Amino acid sequence: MIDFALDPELELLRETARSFAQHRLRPHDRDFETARGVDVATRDAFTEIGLAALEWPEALGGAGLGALARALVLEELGAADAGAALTLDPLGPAFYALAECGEAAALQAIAQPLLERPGSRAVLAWNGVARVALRNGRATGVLPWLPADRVDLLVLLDGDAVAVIDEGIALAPLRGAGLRAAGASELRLDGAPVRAWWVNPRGARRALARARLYAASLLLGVMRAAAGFSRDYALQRVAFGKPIAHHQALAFLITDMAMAVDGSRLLVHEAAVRLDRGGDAEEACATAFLEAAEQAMFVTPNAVQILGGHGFMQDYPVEKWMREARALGLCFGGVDGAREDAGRGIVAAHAPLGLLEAQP
Amino acid sequence: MIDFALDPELELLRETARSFAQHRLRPHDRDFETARGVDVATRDAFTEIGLAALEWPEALGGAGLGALARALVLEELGAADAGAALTLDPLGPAFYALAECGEAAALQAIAQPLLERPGSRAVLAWNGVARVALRNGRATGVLPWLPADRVDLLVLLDGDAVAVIDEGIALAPLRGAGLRAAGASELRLDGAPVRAWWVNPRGARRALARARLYAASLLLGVMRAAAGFSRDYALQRVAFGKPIAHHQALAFLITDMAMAVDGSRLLVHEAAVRLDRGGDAEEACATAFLEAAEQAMFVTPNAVQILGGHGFMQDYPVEKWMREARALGLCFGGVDGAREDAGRGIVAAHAPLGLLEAQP
Amino acid sequence: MNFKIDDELRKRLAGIRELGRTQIRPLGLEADRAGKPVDPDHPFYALLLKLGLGRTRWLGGELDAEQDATRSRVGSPPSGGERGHKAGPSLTGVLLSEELAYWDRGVAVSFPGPGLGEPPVLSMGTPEQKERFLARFREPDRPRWGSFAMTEPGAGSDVAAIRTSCKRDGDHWILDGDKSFAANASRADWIVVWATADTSLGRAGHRAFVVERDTPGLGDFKIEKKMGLKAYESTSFTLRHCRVPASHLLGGEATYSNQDGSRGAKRAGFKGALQSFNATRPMIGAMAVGIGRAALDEAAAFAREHDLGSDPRVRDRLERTRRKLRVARLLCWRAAWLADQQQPNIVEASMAKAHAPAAALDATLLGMELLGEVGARGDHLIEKLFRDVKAMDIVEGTGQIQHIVIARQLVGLPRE
Amino acid sequence: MNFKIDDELRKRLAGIRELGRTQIRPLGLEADRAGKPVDPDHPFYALLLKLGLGRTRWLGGELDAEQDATRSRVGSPPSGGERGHKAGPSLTGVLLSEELAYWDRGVAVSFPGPGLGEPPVLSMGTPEQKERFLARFREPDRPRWGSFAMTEPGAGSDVAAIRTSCKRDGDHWILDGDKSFAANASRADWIVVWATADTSLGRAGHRAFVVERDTPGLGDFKIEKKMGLKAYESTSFTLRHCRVPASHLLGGEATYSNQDGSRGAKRAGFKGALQSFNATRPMIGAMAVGIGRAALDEAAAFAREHDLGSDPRVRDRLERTRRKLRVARLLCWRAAWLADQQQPNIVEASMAKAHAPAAALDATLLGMELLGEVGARGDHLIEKLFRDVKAMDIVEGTGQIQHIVIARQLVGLPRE
Repeated sequence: MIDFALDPELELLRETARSFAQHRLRPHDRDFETARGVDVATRDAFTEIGLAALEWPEALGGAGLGALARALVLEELGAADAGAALTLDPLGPAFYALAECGEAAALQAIAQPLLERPGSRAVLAWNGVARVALRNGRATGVLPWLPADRVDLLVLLDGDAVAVIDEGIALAPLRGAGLRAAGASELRLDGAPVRAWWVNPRGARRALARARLYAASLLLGVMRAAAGFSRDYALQRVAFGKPIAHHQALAFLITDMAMAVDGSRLLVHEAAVRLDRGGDAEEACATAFLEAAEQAMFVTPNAVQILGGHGFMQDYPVEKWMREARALGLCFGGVDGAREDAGRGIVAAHAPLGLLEAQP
Repeated sequence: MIDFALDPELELLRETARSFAQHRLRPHDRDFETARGVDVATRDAFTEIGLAALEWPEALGGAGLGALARALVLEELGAADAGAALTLDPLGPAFYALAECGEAAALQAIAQPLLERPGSRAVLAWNGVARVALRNGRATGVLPWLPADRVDLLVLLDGDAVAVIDEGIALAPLRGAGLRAAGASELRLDGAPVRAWWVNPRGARRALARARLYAASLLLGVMRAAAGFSRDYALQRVAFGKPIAHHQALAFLITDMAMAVDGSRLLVHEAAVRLDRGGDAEEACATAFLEAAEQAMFVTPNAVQILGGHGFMQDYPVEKWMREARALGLCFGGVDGAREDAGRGIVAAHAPLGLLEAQP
Repeated sequence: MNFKIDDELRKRLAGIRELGRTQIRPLGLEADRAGKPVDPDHPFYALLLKLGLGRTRWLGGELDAEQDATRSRVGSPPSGGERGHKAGPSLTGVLLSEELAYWDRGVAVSFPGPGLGEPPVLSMGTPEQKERFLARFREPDRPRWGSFAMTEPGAGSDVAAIRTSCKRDGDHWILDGDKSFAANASRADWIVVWATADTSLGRAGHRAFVVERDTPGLGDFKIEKKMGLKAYESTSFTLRHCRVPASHLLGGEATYSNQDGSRGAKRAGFKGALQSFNATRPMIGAMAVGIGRAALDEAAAFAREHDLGSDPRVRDRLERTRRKLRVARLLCWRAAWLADQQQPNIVEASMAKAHAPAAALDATLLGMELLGEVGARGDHLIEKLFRDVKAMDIVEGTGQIQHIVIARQLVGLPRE
Repeated sequence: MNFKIDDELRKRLAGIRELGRTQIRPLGLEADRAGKPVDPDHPFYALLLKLGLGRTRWLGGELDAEQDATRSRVGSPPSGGERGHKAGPSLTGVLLSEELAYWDRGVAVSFPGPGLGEPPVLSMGTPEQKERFLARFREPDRPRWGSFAMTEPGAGSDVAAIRTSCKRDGDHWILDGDKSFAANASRADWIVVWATADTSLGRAGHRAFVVERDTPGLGDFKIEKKMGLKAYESTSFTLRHCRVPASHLLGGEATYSNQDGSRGAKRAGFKGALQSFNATRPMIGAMAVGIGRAALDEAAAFAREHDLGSDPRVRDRLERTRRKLRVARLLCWRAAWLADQQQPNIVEASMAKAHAPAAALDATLLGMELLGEVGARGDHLIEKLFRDVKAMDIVEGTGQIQHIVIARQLVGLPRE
């Protein structure tokens, strides 16, 4: 029956991730941003507590956890430093494309080495608009931005297929609008050999769905942090004789921000539960991403607003969160791609929201 | 130079219209709604003060006023009873189609008789989706709704042409969602003879623009009334020890409603000034309609909200305004039609908002 | 974490669905066209009795009133309640409410039964009072209604401001005042009437009475003309020197003056009402979701019939509407689930109530936009839903009031 | 009613446009990339002087200060001003501000001149003070700046809460405190510093001083790291036992203690600041419009280059953005026009200020959406505008504060 409680092991995982995020990431977010990366000790700690191989199959030595677990962890990481979260996760959402489309052996052969080489990065790139052309086993094209300064493995995803490239990848560094802790590069391929190529529309769509949920979970964390930080600030900051949070204008804004976070989280969790049950979750994941991306663009600029002049300054984290949120919302085809996938069947559907008694 | 002042004659006109609307229409709005029409004395008064022939050419005995004058008058009428405004205006926006596409003689022959027969109605119907087929001088089809219980002259407008029909018009009465004071009918044509047909894309587009501005001006009046009435109510109604308007939650809502009204009015006036100067105003009129229709759907439901339970009751006018606003927003292709026309050239435009120094 | 509905509840929902399709919605449309409530003698109400509806949740005897009060007022709750297997009473109420409102929220409110009058009788009433007022609803001989009257013409959300007075006079109380917006009042066997013994005491002065139908001085019933939801009667009435037996004061005088004087009285007098809110707000939210879902289904059907599926404008707006309704539904479920877990849900219940009606209004506005001129005819279901839905943002505290409730919790917003 | 711009102003706008294209925007992008303000020695500033910019509006002598204070601070106003023929000073300011911000709002703020320090000197200063502090800006030998420091690290919109203290000490005042977010402060000849003689008096205790660059105790200049608008310096500084000649108290002590004691002082002390607001808020609004318009133009250009014109999703959002910006522009014009007519414009000025930054933010958000991953590179103008624009909703009162200002007028919202 409908149940909003987390299993104890997931509660524990969330606590672990929260503690790591708040103690190891959050205090150093500006350092990571400047350094465009995370120090080795932090990376080791991340791997140590098992977050690097969270969804990696148990059979291959991973934790074998599912989408809900990942969503919970990513929310915590995103609430501290979404850029660091990306760079800490060796496979990131590239794992989904490999897992959904590659054979088990391929997964082991291609992905596992990265787990064993600390600091490696597999990067998933959405190639829906065919920026990279694949011909005769060679890849040529330019990806305008990837949140990485190092790409050991490039996984290209489009609506039908997955291509894997691990040679001939040229990166040119960019400043990056957000997520700088993960790095920022333009990626260029000039006839790079394609190591593997799987045509699997169903798998590709599912990989995209999972990647969107990945981004949505990070967005959720970012906006939660922004909403919470600005609320706390508003409770401490006094103007006109009382905490600014006690001026209704701000109190209601803070309320709306909290509602935006909660609503986004419910959609993320619902999509994750669907994924974990193996059901059709593409629409749900696209919907969750869309909501998170839109609400993050409501929440994070308003967090800046609540901090006033301070919000505009790099002494406080909110301007960074606003930039991270904007960058995350542009990933994997952005909101328009998600809108397309979320709304595709809606006119044909007999009951778009779902019949209650047929609730899966 | 930029100047927001009205010429004294327009000020006077507005005052006249306001006085008529508030004294002759507003107190009887529920009677008009029930009767699906306006009494003869009110109609005579309307004609008497010259509002029935406001834009009718001076050469033909009208006031020969322009779009701004009409917008000012319609705002006042809409603020009292938009349905009555429609039924009182013998030509309504049908005039625009005749004036833009018909020759002067046709205007005189076709439209003038209506001005002389009190109670006549010319109705403009948007036929952009070809609900009525025109073939061999005959018109066949069904218009699902017109805000009229009587149609002496039907003017059909599409993107290219105007057709005039004054025979063979069959009406079936409807309840109508709003604007019931004007009546509500389904109109059926079964091979009705087309009295006149002009192909004139430029004129047709301009007629549509003027019709949209007509509807936008009424919408503006409706939402102004709803915003003002609910504000006054909120100042009188006491809860938790003070006027409910002094609770910030409502004070800010009232503020946003006032801003919605003002913003819509500025666009209406700007479009009207453009029209009166003979310039290209199709985009401006579509934009003004779109803004008015959207903002009216923000303002009027919130007026109901501010009145609480009373807002939901027919003892107060706000539920009626909410229905009128919704119905007006559906006219002449509705918001999607307006969106299409407003946005058509926007990607091609070098500077969509307009260069300041090139401000026309 | 799980979002599955158990089989038993599934069956009940399917039952409502069938009833909704064949009876509830047609009745709602008929009432809307006629502009008046469904007649109390309508055979539909007798049918409901046959189906086991229209009854009290009170099981008789000395069952714990607290537990009773949190149970759904629609149908009877499942007997079990282990976590993870069966929906608790609040969740059940939320799910059934959405489905009923999907078919017609007005008709749903008109269902026979003790209605909103039941929670205060359950939570505050003495055993004798429960017996006297609720027993007849256990196996009702015919459709019977109870009613609840707090709101007055001059007061809305500010329940503390009620002015209907009550004065003790021997073994009676004398009630004087005007009430409005009371559902099913003119057809009810009795009405729970809130009055004040002393306006200067605010809520501490409040008393709740069960006023029976034929009490002299109770009268001037007037069915109010509403914008929508015409299938049930919203009724105003007056109490003019209305003598109510002292035994009809809910809970007896002791309920209002126990513990530490006025504060104790205040809490007691309102406990019943407030207690039910945390279960009621998600239920109202769910009704809004139901209305919004009906509008969404109709809008999608219209788009399908008119081949609008290739227009991204149409798809995108339908998608957004569905998304907001889905958030609303999940907010309602979460709030109800928390209530069933006996966990605080003030914030969550208010979020559900703040969000759902707005999402539902948007669904009807979109529906009207898609219909275009067809919507302006006044004979399409969406047009009716457009007129029905706004009430959901008004009853049980407007969206603005929910914001205040949430802000008090989130940032300790002081009372003004 | 008329929305035409006169020829003289048209020419000035075209001049800014050319300067903007060739100088202002490239400089803004360069400063953004470098992450530091344009150097005060940059030849661009000397060029501005040659163009007649960077000067005071003070014409010397005894011109009416009130009139001076309402005049635009950008360039010199037109000499005429008959209704219907030439734009008044506020409208002129609004139009020039939009155009400057279109090219780069950060660079515009960095323009030499007395800046925000000028209005208080004009409106409150004695003839001697105007001569001393403004004369050098009449025909400046080199780019010179004035600055204005009200905000403190612990206070934002609540200007009454400033804590920088001033104590009379013979023919000097001793200032102590911290200031932040002061534009151009480290390069300024002097800074108008607001301090309080007695915090318990609130605004009545405030005093405005002109503190010259080399005054001992003035120091710790720190250029703040901002999210955007990097071309001008936002600077914090400290005053440590900073001795300021009594003759630098703006208007002299009499200004603060005339009429009926504290109330008179309060009015006088703040008249300068508040007076300028009704002209300033529409100007800030116009700057937001300028930023939004730049984002809109870039977004449309990107859509054009990438052939997105056939996508109604793109068109519709561009249309909506343009519509909201158009409303914003008209709101700014109306408020400025009213100021020029010497008509009350509190509501209108606040509406302009409340609406424009939100519309402009939306324009940048949309722009980023259209760019997609290209926007995430961090090297596109729209991405910079996205970081620049938020400041416009913060300076001169946030949108929330504007709502309070409007609500006070519309419904008499009481001060809390």
